[in-house]
Amino acid sequence: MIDVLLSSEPLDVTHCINLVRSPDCGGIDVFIGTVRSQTKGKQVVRLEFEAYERMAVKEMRRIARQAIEQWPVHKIAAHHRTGILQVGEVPVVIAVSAAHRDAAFDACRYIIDTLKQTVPIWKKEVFGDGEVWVAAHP
Amino acid sequence: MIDVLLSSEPLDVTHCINLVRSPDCGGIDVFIGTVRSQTKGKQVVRLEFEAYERMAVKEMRRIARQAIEQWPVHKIAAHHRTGILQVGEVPVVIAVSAAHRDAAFDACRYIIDTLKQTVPIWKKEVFGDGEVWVAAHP
Amino acid sequence: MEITVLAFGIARDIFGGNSIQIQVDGATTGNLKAILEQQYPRLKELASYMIAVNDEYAPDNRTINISDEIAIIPPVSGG
Amino acid sequence: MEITVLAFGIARDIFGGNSIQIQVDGATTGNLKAILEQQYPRLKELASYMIAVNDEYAPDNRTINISDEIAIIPPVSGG
Repeated sequence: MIDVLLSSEPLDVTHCINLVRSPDCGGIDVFIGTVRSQTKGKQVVRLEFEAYERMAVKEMRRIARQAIEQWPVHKIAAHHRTGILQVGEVPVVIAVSAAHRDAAFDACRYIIDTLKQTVPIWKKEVFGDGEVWVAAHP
Repeated sequence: MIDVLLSSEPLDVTHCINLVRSPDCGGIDVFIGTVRSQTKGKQVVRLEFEAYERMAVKEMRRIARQAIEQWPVHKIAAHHRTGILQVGEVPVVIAVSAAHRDAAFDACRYIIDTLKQTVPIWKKEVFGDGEVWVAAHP
Repeated sequence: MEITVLAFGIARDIFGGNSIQIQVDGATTGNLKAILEQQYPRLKELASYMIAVNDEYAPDNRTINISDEIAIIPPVSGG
Repeated sequence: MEITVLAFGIARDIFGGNSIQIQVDGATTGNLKAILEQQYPRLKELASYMIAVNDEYAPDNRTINISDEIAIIPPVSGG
């Protein structure tokens, strides 16, 4: 089971966990991204996320399918925010359930690592004195 | 910050996550153990957890301190159940927050792996036709 | 033929809008990149960028058809 | 001197209770193990077991004092 969501509304971590719970599973690994108050020593006012929505959802599904092929995991929820996020808010939740915990850890980490490399979502960091598209320039 | 709990009441996953949230953190990794309906093909009726309580709490704290020494993580919550658990219930929750996700993943996995090796908690699997203390015999 | 190129993130800032119309003929994605870089030299300052065709990353030798949905994908930074 | 040994998990089943009283004199944890195994031979069937002294795992050469809290720790299986 794969559940992918791209949403402009706050993500519901408990809902993500419940989506992957199963009597066949001994463990769930959950990664929750949170907006940090600072980056490289500069105070962050807010983040703005924008996505190429249809492609982003497709790419998130592809990554989740790859994880299911590579590890014996049961269910995956991958939810990502768009729009404006304040410090402490949650841009991403990845929840993975498996019979055994190693597979859940490996798959969850693979999904967030790969999502950050390939899913067409862009993050703008807004500071008091300017803003920057993260990773845009060398 | 380390928050350790051994409890005969149901664990609260959301509470564990909220305990480790921080504006200094970019990510939280959470491991949630869940009771599987079967083990080695046998149907599980319930699990019974018992602990050497004072030593278990001490050992859980020791493991969390080791994790904080080894990885740049901010806050750790390690909660474990005692008593009778039905299929689907949660014996353990480990939540770890960090500025960067790699540390959160590594520390969370270290804590659950080490907890399973050293914390004096014992699990009895109860089947329809008998029961067994897990790992007791070779 | 005239195609639409969708733009996101910093590419939207560079194009000055979330899409541009551009004239290409029998072009590959590689040709398109060259044309875009000529018209929008700031693209060359990016760490990297890709072209997506119909919601998938495309190699440089992909031929562009009139019915394709084309997007420019600057370095992603989700999560 | 007579000490109390706390028992958990399968050790409780083997001892028939959650503690036993046992007579040891100037003993180490290693001596205690030998005495316990003589009186409760099923301990030798376990995958392993440890002795904890005052809430900490103790090596076999740890001397046992009358004020120590002693526990037998069969293979753990939490999580």
